[in-house]
Amino acid sequence: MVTVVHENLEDTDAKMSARDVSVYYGDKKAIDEVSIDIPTRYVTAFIGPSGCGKSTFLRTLNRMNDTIPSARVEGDIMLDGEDIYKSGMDVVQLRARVGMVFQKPNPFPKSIYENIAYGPKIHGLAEGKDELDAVVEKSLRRAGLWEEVKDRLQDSGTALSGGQQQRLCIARAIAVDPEVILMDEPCSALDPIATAKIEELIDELNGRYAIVIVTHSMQQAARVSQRTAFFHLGKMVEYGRTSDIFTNPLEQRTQDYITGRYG
Amino acid sequence: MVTVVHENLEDTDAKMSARDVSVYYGDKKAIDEVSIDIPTRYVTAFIGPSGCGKSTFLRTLNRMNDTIPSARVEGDIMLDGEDIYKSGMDVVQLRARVGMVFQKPNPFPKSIYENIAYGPKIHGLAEGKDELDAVVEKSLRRAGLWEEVKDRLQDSGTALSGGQQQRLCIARAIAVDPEVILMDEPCSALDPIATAKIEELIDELNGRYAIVIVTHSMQQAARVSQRTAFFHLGKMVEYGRTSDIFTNPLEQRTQDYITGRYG
Amino acid sequence: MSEHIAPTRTPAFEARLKKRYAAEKRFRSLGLAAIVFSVAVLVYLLGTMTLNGIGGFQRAELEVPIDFTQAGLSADPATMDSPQALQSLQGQGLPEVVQYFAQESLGEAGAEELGAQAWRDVAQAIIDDPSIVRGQETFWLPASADLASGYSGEGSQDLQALAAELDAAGKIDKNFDAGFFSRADATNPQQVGIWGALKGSMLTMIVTLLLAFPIGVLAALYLEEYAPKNRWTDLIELSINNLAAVPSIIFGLLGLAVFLTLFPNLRSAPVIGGMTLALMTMPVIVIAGRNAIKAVPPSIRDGALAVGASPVQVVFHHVLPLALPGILTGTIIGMARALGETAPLLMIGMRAFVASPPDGFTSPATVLPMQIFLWSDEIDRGFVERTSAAIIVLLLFLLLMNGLAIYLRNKFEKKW
Amino acid sequence: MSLTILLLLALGLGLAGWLAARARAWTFRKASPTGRLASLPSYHAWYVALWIVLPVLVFIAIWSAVAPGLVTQSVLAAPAADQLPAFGFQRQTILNEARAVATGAAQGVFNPLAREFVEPYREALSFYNWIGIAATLVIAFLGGAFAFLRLKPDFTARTRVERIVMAILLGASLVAILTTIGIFVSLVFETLRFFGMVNPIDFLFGTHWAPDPMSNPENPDATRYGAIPLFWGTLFIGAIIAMIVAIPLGLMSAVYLTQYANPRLRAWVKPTLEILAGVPTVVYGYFAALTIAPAIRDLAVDLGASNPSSESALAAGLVMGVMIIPFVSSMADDSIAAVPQSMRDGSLAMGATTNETIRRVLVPAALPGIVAGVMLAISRAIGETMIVVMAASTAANLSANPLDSMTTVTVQIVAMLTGEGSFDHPATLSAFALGFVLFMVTLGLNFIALRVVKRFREAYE
Amino acid sequence: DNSAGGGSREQIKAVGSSTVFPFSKAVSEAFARGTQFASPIIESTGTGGGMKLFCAGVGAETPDIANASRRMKASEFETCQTNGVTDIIEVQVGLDGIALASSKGGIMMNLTPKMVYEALAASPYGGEQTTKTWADVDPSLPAEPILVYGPPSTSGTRDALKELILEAGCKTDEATKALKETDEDRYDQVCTEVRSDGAYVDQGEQDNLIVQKIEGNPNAVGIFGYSYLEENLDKVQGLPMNGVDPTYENISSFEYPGARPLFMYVKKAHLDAIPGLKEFLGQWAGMWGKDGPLAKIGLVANPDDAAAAANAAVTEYTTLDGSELK
Ligand SMILES: Nc1ncnc2c1ncn2[C@@H]1O[C@H](COP(=O)(O)OP(=O)(O)OP(=O)(O)O)[C@@H](O)[C@H]1O
Ligand SMILES: Nc1ncnc2c1ncn2[C@@H]1O[C@H](COP(=O)(O)OP(=O)(O)OP(=O)(O)O)[C@@H](O)[C@H]1O
Ligand SMILES: [Mg+2]
Ligand SMILES: [Mg+2]
Ligand SMILES: O=P([O-])([O-])[O-]
Repeated sequence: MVTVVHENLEDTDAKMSARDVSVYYGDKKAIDEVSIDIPTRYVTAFIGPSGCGKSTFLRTLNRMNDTIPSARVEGDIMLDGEDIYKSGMDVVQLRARVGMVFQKPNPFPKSIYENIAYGPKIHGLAEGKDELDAVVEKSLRRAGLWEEVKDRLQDSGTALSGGQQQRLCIARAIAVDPEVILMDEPCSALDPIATAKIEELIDELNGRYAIVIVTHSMQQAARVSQRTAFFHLGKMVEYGRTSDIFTNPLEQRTQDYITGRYG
Repeated sequence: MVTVVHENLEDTDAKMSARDVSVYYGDKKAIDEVSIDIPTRYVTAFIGPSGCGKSTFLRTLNRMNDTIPSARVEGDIMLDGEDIYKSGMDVVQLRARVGMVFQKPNPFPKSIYENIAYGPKIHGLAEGKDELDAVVEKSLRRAGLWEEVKDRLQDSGTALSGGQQQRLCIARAIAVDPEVILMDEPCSALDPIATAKIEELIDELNGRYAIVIVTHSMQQAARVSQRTAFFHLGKMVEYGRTSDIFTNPLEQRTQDYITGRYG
Repeated sequence: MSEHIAPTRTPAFEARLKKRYAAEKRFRSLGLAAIVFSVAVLVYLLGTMTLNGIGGFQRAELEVPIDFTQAGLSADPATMDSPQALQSLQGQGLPEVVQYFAQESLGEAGAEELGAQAWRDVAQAIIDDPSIVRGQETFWLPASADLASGYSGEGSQDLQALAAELDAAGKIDKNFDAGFFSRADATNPQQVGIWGALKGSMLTMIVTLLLAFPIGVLAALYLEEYAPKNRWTDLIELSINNLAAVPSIIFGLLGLAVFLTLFPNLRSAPVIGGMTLALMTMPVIVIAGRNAIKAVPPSIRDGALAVGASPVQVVFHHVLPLALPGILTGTIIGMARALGETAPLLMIGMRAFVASPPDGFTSPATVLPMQIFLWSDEIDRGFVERTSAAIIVLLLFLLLMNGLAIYLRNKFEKKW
Repeated sequence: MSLTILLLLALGLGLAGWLAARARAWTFRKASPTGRLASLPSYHAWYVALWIVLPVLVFIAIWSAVAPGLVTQSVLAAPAADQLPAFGFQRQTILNEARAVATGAAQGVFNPLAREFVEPYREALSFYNWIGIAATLVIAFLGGAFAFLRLKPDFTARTRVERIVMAILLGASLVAILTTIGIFVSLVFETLRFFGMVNPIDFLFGTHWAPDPMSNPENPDATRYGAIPLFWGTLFIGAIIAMIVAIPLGLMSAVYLTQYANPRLRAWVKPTLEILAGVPTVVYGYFAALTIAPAIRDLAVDLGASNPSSESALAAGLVMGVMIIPFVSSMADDSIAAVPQSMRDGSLAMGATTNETIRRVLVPAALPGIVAGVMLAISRAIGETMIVVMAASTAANLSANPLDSMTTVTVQIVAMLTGEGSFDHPATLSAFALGFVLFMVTLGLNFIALRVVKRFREAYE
Repeated sequence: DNSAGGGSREQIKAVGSSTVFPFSKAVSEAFARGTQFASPIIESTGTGGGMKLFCAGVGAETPDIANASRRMKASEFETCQTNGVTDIIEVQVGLDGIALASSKGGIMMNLTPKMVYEALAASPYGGEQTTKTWADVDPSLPAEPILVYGPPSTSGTRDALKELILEAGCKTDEATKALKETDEDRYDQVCTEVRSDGAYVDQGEQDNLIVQKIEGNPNAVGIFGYSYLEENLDKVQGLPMNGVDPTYENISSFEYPGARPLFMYVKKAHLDAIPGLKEFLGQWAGMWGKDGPLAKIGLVANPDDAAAAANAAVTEYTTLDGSELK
């Protein structure tokens, strides 16, 4: 294994773990033999220069890569010890368990209520209107959005501000009670104030879900995560406690990156 | 004037100077009363969080804003003391004098040779094939691309790698012998190695042209520029020697930005 | 939280999942069925047209061996070159000669059913090669329309019987009729050809192309590249989009009221048809052109502007060349539509019997789809197959044009 | 003949001006210390060439309208002119014959009198030809000299040439407006005449359509001009039956092609479907009349209908629906493709299956575009002519039974304009009123559809 | 080569009736073949459309000939006069029988105009139309539902149907006949309006389709031009009227009631201006005889007196004075 993994990580139990995962787009190898354990209780940050494969790897974790025809995954990825790429694996169920939030907020062009209720409805998680109302409220509360939108649940989700939209998307992911939440640069399209709100939210969700966040801002990684993985040119270079990676990186490339030598 | 301008800048003579420039998109003010002198011999960097108006301001400097119907410019911008927004100003000539390189490399889908030769041709800068060949070679040499492409000048410009394309675009700008070169995040679409090459190139061009570079990487600004202007929410907050801005900012907002508090 | 079982892992969830997958499967098959059905209809349409039309390229012909040595015709090569050759042969009694040998070969009743103009084929053969009058020659000459339908098992009993009799003797046969591609309209299905209509279509299309293409491309460039956003350009835009959807027959009314009032002596002429169809095709080209122009990335314009190109130079040096394949694709599709158009031409005099191919843009003509429409209304049943044959020809042209458009689209599909 | 000569002359002069101006600009350039001109030499060249060619073209246009009159006049001065018949047409024929011989377009004459005029014609033609050529030369020289004298090193020839180019571009885009006005004008006068004879209320709301082109045009029976059955037939065939075929098939095809089909299948199937829209309507008409209509009739007989019509609305509507499928599918395809990928990703990431994503997210999001597409398809269907002319009947029945025969607006336009009635009869004029209504309806449909599409596009831009 | 803006034309141009169209085509074809003149252009515009073009004026841009399946109307004649088309030669080129027919082996009836009128009128004699079967019309007829495919109101054939059969049937009722004097509009309506409840199916201009229709339905009756009957005798049978079969002889002798004259109107002013126009009229005369080629394709030759008049018209170029037009 080329990756430098810091030694002091054994205390955590892995919610998901990847072993020698490579991802190809056609003939091009975008991820090269990455192995990592995603801990259950912490926020894990993926950092690295543009194009190094952070998003690609993140999307292997709930098989969103399946939607790209040219993409192909090698190696094993386990969720609670179960290989998610095994044949017969149910993608629908997997994605309900491993939620995802994208770089650009992408609420459905429906009402706020419908946005949240969508997941529970298609999965049949709530029976009747009352139960659904309760799920919607709970999710919006958890996403810290309830107070702001409770009077206009029937407004369109796209009428919200960017930061609210992103929180709506997080609430939508929460609504189906996932075990893991993947976030791909959730703040990069937001202004500083909205960014701060999302970071706050991640702090609050921390502990309840396993959270993986891709970010291009090292400061953000430092602020919100407990574990950091540094990717470079499709390889995972270094993985460890966030505090260690930022203060005491073991690899020269990591050091160079976090001090702004490139990227 | 709200901008904090460091005191020790008098030694430089201004190639371009802006006075109380505001830019509107429709009713929205994107640039708010910015005044700045762009020195003849140095590289000036514009930094600031996303959406603060760096690109907008840069594009006022060679009137590329004219192509956006809703954009409107107030205030004066001088090139060698001549107001470039005065009526009767020949925009075509202005743009030949103030060249521009964009964020995404945008070579024409023509041969490498044609890419470079285009400017000299339309401006009538070269007579006959020989002279044109010479101009093409000189420009490619200056852009540090000659050795890599001299054997395939007839290949399409789009067949080059991203970094080469960007250098081709710089060579294209150089070919019409401009006085100022504006660069809008020229490396943000490039990998670290290509980025390093472009930075090297900027270093070499420094002194021959007045160069203005927008960058989102503070490290890059620190590496390549001698002057730095920090923009925030459409205002220019602080302007001074790069070394001063990074080590000794006078404004709290600048301080917060360069230490990664936001953005 | 550890004892909490996620709702997405309950058996109830999994049971529902089964149903959802079944629904997925059904939906998908519905989609496939829609496509299969549409394609099947197309295949059926093309298939029936082809089956009906194949026979239209043939005609029933009668065998007539002629022994010219007995006929005593003189075919001096010099006279045979002159325009009067036909008259000369007629004067020498060629029709009677043909009639005589027809009676010899086919009998009284059979000769009766030799097309009245059959001798012209013989005359043409002599004109082409005067030396044959010194020998014997066997001709296959067109049967009368009635006998031809008798031969295909329709029409009067008598003629069906006669056809059967001649068939038994091997004296009647369906032969490929090359003349179908070189003759013009006629009243006798045995004598018709599509060249007149085809030529009319070509002349009309040339006019359409010459008008619609430049105007369409220039208008598209203006609207996409230069037009300021104001009420005027909105109006232009609305009228173009609307014209693209205005029923074609309305264009016919326009041609009738405007063009034929201005140029009454050009009624039925390809130039008027072409102008009318050009108005119809122009918006199609504008819309396709605008899409193609829009697809040229703005970064290329920026690049050119930034080295000091003027807006006109940007467009003519960069945008237009890059958009051209797209514009051409749109143009071909628009032209294909114009080529198949009938309704507007009904209004401007092209529903006409034109027995000779038009010799210019201003001489009266008809067009291929109109010829199909006219033949479909013919009394004589020999026209049924001929109509389908003409349809095949028209469809071939259209398939060719569509194919070309697809080829262009694929070949120049640019990814910037 | 002389027209081509003049045109060639104009082009030649233009070319000469072009070359001269370019050479001149080069000398400026050689002389200039910077080696830079305000404009490239080729723009100087174009400037001069345009100044030569455009005035000459204007002259030629005027000349070719005036000259024949002058020629005729001088020919009529010939002594034989007394023998010419007074009747203009006949006289013109003789003169034209003479002219044809004089120009060599014809060999001999049909009317002997024409022979007298061949020689005068020859003389007049050559005389006026020379005049035309001389005038062309003078004009070209004047224009060219004017332009040439303006050339200077700092002359902004490019701006001026480009201004002309822009004027041409603007002119091209105005053709569309002119066409629209042309359509409006060519319909509105006859329509008003019709409404002068038949009250618009009776026309628009009457339910009995049986114009009698043979009746006395003076006082038409307005009760026979109720167009509701036509509107109904048009809607029933074009907007109901055709759409019942086209919408589900088109929509499902689009969904399958965009969401399920692999790219290779898509690359084949899409153009294949487009062929359906490319088949000429006269072929569909023939197909409908010969194959589909009898089949439907037979089917109806088998189903026990006592007296089914063979021009059923169903036959025309079905075939029209098939023709419209690619319309709907490509509009739906575009609209679905315009829904950002992030919507689809968002839904799939929630654990939705593909069809749930399509039905609950993509189609609702694309709905405005799809609806607009359907409206455009409807406007196409209700304006369709040949299919209904060939396969629908001319009987105006107000019925909801698809097996009944019905007629449409377009069928009646064709029937009335190619029928038996005299031309100022209200029955004939009603064709224009029908055309006008059709035009306004499609205009309205398009207007709404385009606005919907625009809104919809903006929502994602 | 018409850049000189002069009005002359090489080919003869004829417009008008779709009924005369096939005959006109045949003449044109023979003319082109037999002479050195350019092949005439025959356009099928319908009689009314043809008259409009014809009466627009004299000169190269207007047609020389208008074919008509009815006589020129007084109003059209007036338009012609005001536009300078003063001298018009009227030629009755022959007769078109309209025939009632059913498919071979299908329904066979001996009809009278009265029966047809009663079966098809919208309101027979002003009363309500109640007949459903032929037997309702007349007990001698079969008890089959009435189903008639016929020409649309815009066609000349329909006009003939109204004039020759419906009106004739209608006039058998004295009261209705009297109406003609008192209230002509009412008379027209009662006598010529066709029922629209589905028993009469308006069949568009495509007479071919009518043949196919009745071929497929043994109980259906079709009404179309005699030429279509003649061409399709293997499939359909003519129905006798007043006991007379629709045969060539019976139509030509007017014994079969459904015969109507077909016309051609020629501009006298064009005779000398258009090369070959006179010869073209001669060509017509050579072809419209009893055993002529036009008869073969369904034109019924004029009865002798009319034939003489027609021959005179194309040789002496007598013009129409318009006073007896309606
Ligand atoms: N759909 C695709 N097809 C082919 N190549 C792809 C595709 N998506 C990404 N790539 C390539 O895979 C590599 C990794 O891309 P990825 O998007 O995972 O990088 P990233 O680290 O997320 O970058 P960023 O910070 O810009 O989002 C890049 O080189 C990219 O060009
Ligand atoms: N064409 C436009 N029309 C309207 N608003 C615009 C337009 N272009 C930019 N803006 C707005 O103007 C503001 C400044 O944008 P600008 O692109 O100059 O920012 P920037 O500093 O270059 O950001 P980035 O780092 O993301 O490139 C932003 O709020 C942006 O939304
Ligand atoms: Mg990414
Ligand atoms: Mg920017
Ligand atoms: O075309 P017609 O006037 O004979 O119906």
